[in-house]
Amino acid sequence: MQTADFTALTPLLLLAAAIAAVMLQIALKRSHILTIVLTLAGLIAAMLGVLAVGDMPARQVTPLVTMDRLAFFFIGLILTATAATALLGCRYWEHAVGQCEEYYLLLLVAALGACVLAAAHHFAAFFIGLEILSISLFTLMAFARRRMASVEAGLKYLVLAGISSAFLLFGIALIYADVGSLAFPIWTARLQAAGETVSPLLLIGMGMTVIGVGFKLALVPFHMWTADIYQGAPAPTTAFVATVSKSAMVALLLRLFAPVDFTAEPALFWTLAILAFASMIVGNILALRQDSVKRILAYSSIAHMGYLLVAFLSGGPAAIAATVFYITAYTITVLGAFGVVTVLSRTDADADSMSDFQGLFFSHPWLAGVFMAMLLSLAGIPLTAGFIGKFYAITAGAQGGIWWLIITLVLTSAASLFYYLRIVVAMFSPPLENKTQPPAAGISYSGGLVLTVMTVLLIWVGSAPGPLIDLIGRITQ
Amino acid sequence: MQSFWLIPALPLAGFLILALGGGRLSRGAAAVVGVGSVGLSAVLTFWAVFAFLAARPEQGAFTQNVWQWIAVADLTPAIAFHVDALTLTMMGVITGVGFFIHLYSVGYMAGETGYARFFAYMNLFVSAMLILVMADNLLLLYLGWEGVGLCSYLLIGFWYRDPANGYAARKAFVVTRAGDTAMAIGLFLLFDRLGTLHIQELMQRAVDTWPAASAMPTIAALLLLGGAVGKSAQLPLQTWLPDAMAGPTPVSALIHAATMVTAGVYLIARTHVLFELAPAALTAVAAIGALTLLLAGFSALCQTDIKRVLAYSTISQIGYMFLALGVGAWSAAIFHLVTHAFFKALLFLGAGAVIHALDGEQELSRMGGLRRELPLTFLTFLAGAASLAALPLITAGFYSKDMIIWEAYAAARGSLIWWFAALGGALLTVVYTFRMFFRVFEGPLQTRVHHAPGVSMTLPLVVLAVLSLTAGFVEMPRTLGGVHLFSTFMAGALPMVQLDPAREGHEWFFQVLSAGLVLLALLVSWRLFRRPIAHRAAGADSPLKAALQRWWLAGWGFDWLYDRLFVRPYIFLARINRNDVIDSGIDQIARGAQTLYRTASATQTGRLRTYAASMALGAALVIALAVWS
Amino acid sequence: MTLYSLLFYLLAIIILASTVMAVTRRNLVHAIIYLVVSFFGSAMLFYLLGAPFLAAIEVIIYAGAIMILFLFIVMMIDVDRHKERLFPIRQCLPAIIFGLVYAAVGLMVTFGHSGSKASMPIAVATPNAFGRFVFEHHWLAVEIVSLLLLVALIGALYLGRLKIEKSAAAGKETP
Amino acid sequence: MNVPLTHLLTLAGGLFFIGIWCAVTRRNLIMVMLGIEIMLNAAALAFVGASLRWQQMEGQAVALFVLAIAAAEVSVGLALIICIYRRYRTLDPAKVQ
Repeated sequence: MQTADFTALTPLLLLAAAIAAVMLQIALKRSHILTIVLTLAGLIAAMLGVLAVGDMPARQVTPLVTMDRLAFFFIGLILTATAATALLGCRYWEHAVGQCEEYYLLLLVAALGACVLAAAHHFAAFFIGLEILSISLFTLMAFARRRMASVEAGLKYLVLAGISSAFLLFGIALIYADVGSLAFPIWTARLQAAGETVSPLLLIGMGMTVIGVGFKLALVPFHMWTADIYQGAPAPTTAFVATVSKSAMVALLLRLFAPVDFTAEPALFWTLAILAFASMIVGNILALRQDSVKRILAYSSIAHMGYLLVAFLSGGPAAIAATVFYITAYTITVLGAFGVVTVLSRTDADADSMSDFQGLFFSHPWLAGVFMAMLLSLAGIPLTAGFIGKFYAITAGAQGGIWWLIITLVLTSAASLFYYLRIVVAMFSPPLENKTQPPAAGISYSGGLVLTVMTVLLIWVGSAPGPLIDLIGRITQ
Repeated sequence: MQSFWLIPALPLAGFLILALGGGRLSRGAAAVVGVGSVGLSAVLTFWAVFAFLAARPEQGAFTQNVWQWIAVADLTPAIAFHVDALTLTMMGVITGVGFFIHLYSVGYMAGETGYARFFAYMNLFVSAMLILVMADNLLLLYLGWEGVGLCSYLLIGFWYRDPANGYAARKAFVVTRAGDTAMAIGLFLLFDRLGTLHIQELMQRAVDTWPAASAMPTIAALLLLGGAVGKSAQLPLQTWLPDAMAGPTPVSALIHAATMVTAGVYLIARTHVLFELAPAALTAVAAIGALTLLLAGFSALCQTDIKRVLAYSTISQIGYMFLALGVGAWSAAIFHLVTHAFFKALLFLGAGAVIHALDGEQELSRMGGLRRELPLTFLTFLAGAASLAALPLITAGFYSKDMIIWEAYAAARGSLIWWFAALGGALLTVVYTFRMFFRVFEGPLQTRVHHAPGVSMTLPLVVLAVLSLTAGFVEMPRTLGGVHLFSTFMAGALPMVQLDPAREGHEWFFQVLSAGLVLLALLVSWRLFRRPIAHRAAGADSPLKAALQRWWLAGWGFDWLYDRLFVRPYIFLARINRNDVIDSGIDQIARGAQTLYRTASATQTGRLRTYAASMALGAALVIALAVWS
Repeated sequence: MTLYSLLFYLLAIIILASTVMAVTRRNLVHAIIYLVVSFFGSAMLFYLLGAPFLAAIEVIIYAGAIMILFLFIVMMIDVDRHKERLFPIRQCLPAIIFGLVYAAVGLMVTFGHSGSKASMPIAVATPNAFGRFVFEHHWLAVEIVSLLLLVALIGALYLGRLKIEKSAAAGKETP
Repeated sequence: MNVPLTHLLTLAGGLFFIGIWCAVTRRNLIMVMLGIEIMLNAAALAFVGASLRWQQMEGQAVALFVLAIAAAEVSVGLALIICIYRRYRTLDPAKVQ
């Protein structure tokens, strides 16, 4: 326990302080606006902390976490996404019946869990972070207690996440039984060295770890929860699940499996490759004829994690950079997309079905424009962040020579255009008769801020990705 | 020349103004922005042509680096322009013809809702098309390529209230996407093998790396050809173009006649070095061209809708261009592209004037006798039809088509087969053109004329008519004095055609023969079609002829064929027989995907226990995979 | 066979049997009581494996707190009204596949692996040493776990709160 | 203690299997939660066994965290179940829709 340890932990400590402050504030005097201000202040302070210490040399704090550039990058990403979620929630919960201040408290704790995941260097950090995230998430999902779908979503996540983390824990136990250490480098070294003669214990442990990771990333066949939960959970929570929980897990994926040379460990490669393949196919097929926008986004997230895995599986130096870039672009895009959904929603009913979006262009041209930009980015149309991400993924894949996955990626993402364009077409169609547009009041400043920032980032990253690529190149060295 | 970037930027700016402020602009202002931006680009383009002619740049091209986009390893795509003779020609066509079509639209679209939206899409299209031809790397070219596809989709479905239009738009989008996918794979292949997408450098490296006629350039060229075939509506991806006529007529004139559909020709000409390394691919280009020009010609003969006649005629004329490309007659192809842009735009605009006058009537059988009602349209349409039919000496179409027909035989890669195909196509062209012409303008009056075209519509008609007649004089065969202004202009960008010295001497004979045959065909169609249909109806329809007519009317049944090809894997045989498969087209892919979707959705029961069970099952699979793979 | 190993197998049988009994009971109270037995068995096993502190914790937290919590809930909810049908036939196929893979994997681990076949030594981690170890090496983990308990507290409080439910229901009646 | 690790792992695996079986097949949310608890307990058992094999305390420390996690998960889970029971008056997950 040295000063340097604390310096390295600055962002996490600031976040923990914010948690304590918000909790005290709620206990003393409930005030929605005060809670939001405190939450944002804490998040911004933590972001500043990231900026302040982000360039320091990597430091391992206890066996548990390593605060290196990659960790700081992902912590920054997580904090940004959390702040965006909090801002989106601001208007969403304003008219909620009863008390809603706990929402922000839970968001902060969940963000902390995600940060721990991003910096994990040890299996204990892995599952503790994961559990903090899960437990806060299912409360966040069930937060709109008046809505049956919301409570149901929380229940499903509770049971399925419980099962998946039990698998993960048992897997970790088996790995520990075989390796004798819980630190990541030792296990990857072991996996690497063992080659052909790798022990079954280790393989089973690895498989169970993949289950834990696959569940959080919603890879097929662990994708069942996605649609119901995206649809049922309150819109800000969905944005959070789709961004924070995924990016934290991707960070972990990088730490866990990136050092492994896939040629030396074909079992791992094939397991992940088949999951990626199935995710791309099943995700896109499920999205094809959906009528619920939130479900479309859910299924498309399954496919996107498949694409991301293609980048990851390519191996070699470009793989990590491509993966990090992809998840960054994806986070920006999804925050924007769910931002639009949230802005159009109210606490008692989310904007969801295609008819809610029909004619949006005529009632809210700017919102429709933003949503279209986000959808085009998801589809990978040039000049958006999503295109660069996908392009980068394909380039990495081509370097790695995994052509069958690349061809699947290209074909399925061509097919995906169909359902993205369906939403776009609906927005530009004439509005339905005798239908009430969800928000008559207009867009709140906080929601508008998030949407503006995300759109600017989307176009900026899409049109001049140089700085971001350089940054990612620096942190992944 | 530091202002090249303005040429695509101006229409783009126009698009942004119209898209963002469209609702608040008056119709007049929208028209000024829409037409003015393209007009300014046209002025700039012609200024650029003069600058080019005045002082030829080194290496035959201006280049301008506007903006570096990304830099990933070897890949450094930038927004950079490469403007050589080929590009300038294309730019001239796009902005020049584009300007007149925009001007025409002011009158044509006057009564429509979505006026600003129309001009916004049109401006976006012009901008994307300019980017396509000006790009100096294949990635930027691809951006323009997809951009024009998107605009085409939006404009075909412009009247979105009618679901049939939406269907046509989707069909166009999906079918061309099949080609685009091939092209994208081609780009990846080129980048993977040669490490660059910069066109000039790519060509250089291709020559240095690959021996002629080896497998790699052939595969790459064939993949690019796939993209070109889709965009240019050649066999086997031609089915979308006739349906694309659902869009407003100026759209058909601009996108589906003059510019976008010729993008495939441009692509092949632009990458001609690669194609020259792959003789097999070139032969494929020629064969596709020859086959398409004949098949589409036959189909055009039987159409009953004036715009569909023109659509099949466009497919057929682009077939000529492909044939020219395939035999290595590069500048002949581009020359025909230019004259075709003039006369086909003219014909579409003329047809638009007729449709407009008849209040939306498109059926040939309900037209007739319009000669006296619409004299100006009649005259200009005649000029266009003569040029399309390549009437000797006085039309631009004659000079360009004659050049292709002759070089199809005389070029080093030419042969008598190509010549026969080209000549046969030329005869067909005469017949179907004048069939349409006589049906529209001769015979008794069938439908009352509602309103005559205004000046914004007639002015473009006149200008294009003049161009259709005179543009050919810039390039005349040796037998007629040997003017070679166009091919010398092109020489900096495209190689001269290699003529077979043994065949060179026969030129006058072949020309007289083809000109004579064209006149003969004109006479035949005069005899056949001058009189209205009713007079011939009695004895004409032998069963064979009727069947043939039906077959050609349906475009050789390609839609039907694709049904069969794509349906089978997906749908049970019983369902094929029960359903009417004639016009569901490539939708069947979607239907197949739907079946998969339904199967997959059945797993999404919303029931917790199912999910938990599937997780346990998935876990078993993953563990099994990890242990035994 | 030493006394230790005898004890181990005896405990293993008790644990497995009582767990099987627990998961097959239709009466929730019976299931929970069986599970308490199973967790007591686990606690003794922990002791046997040299973790006396964990053994105590297992009894206190698992067999004590958690199971009592379950009992409370069961008492709050009128159990008898909610009899469920067991052994749904449709669940057989997944169960069989999973069971097969599981059995294969289990056999592989038991017989295919050399490293862990050797008998394990006897060792004891005294509570004192264990506490030192945890707070010296895993202080950060302890802090983070404390946050985990915090979030569980907040979540349980929020979700279990009765008052809002009523006001919400009231709100529903007068929209 | 003269028992090989494999026997202990087999015991833990057996418990784990019973747990997942319970979580998947039972039609009562409380039993589902109990199943998850059994699985977590099995993991803790495996950790302690592995800890003994390597003569380290790390496994035991992790087992301690596992217990904490189990407690946390159960408390929120049961709160949610109460919440659901109040609304639906049932504990059958199939009826919660």
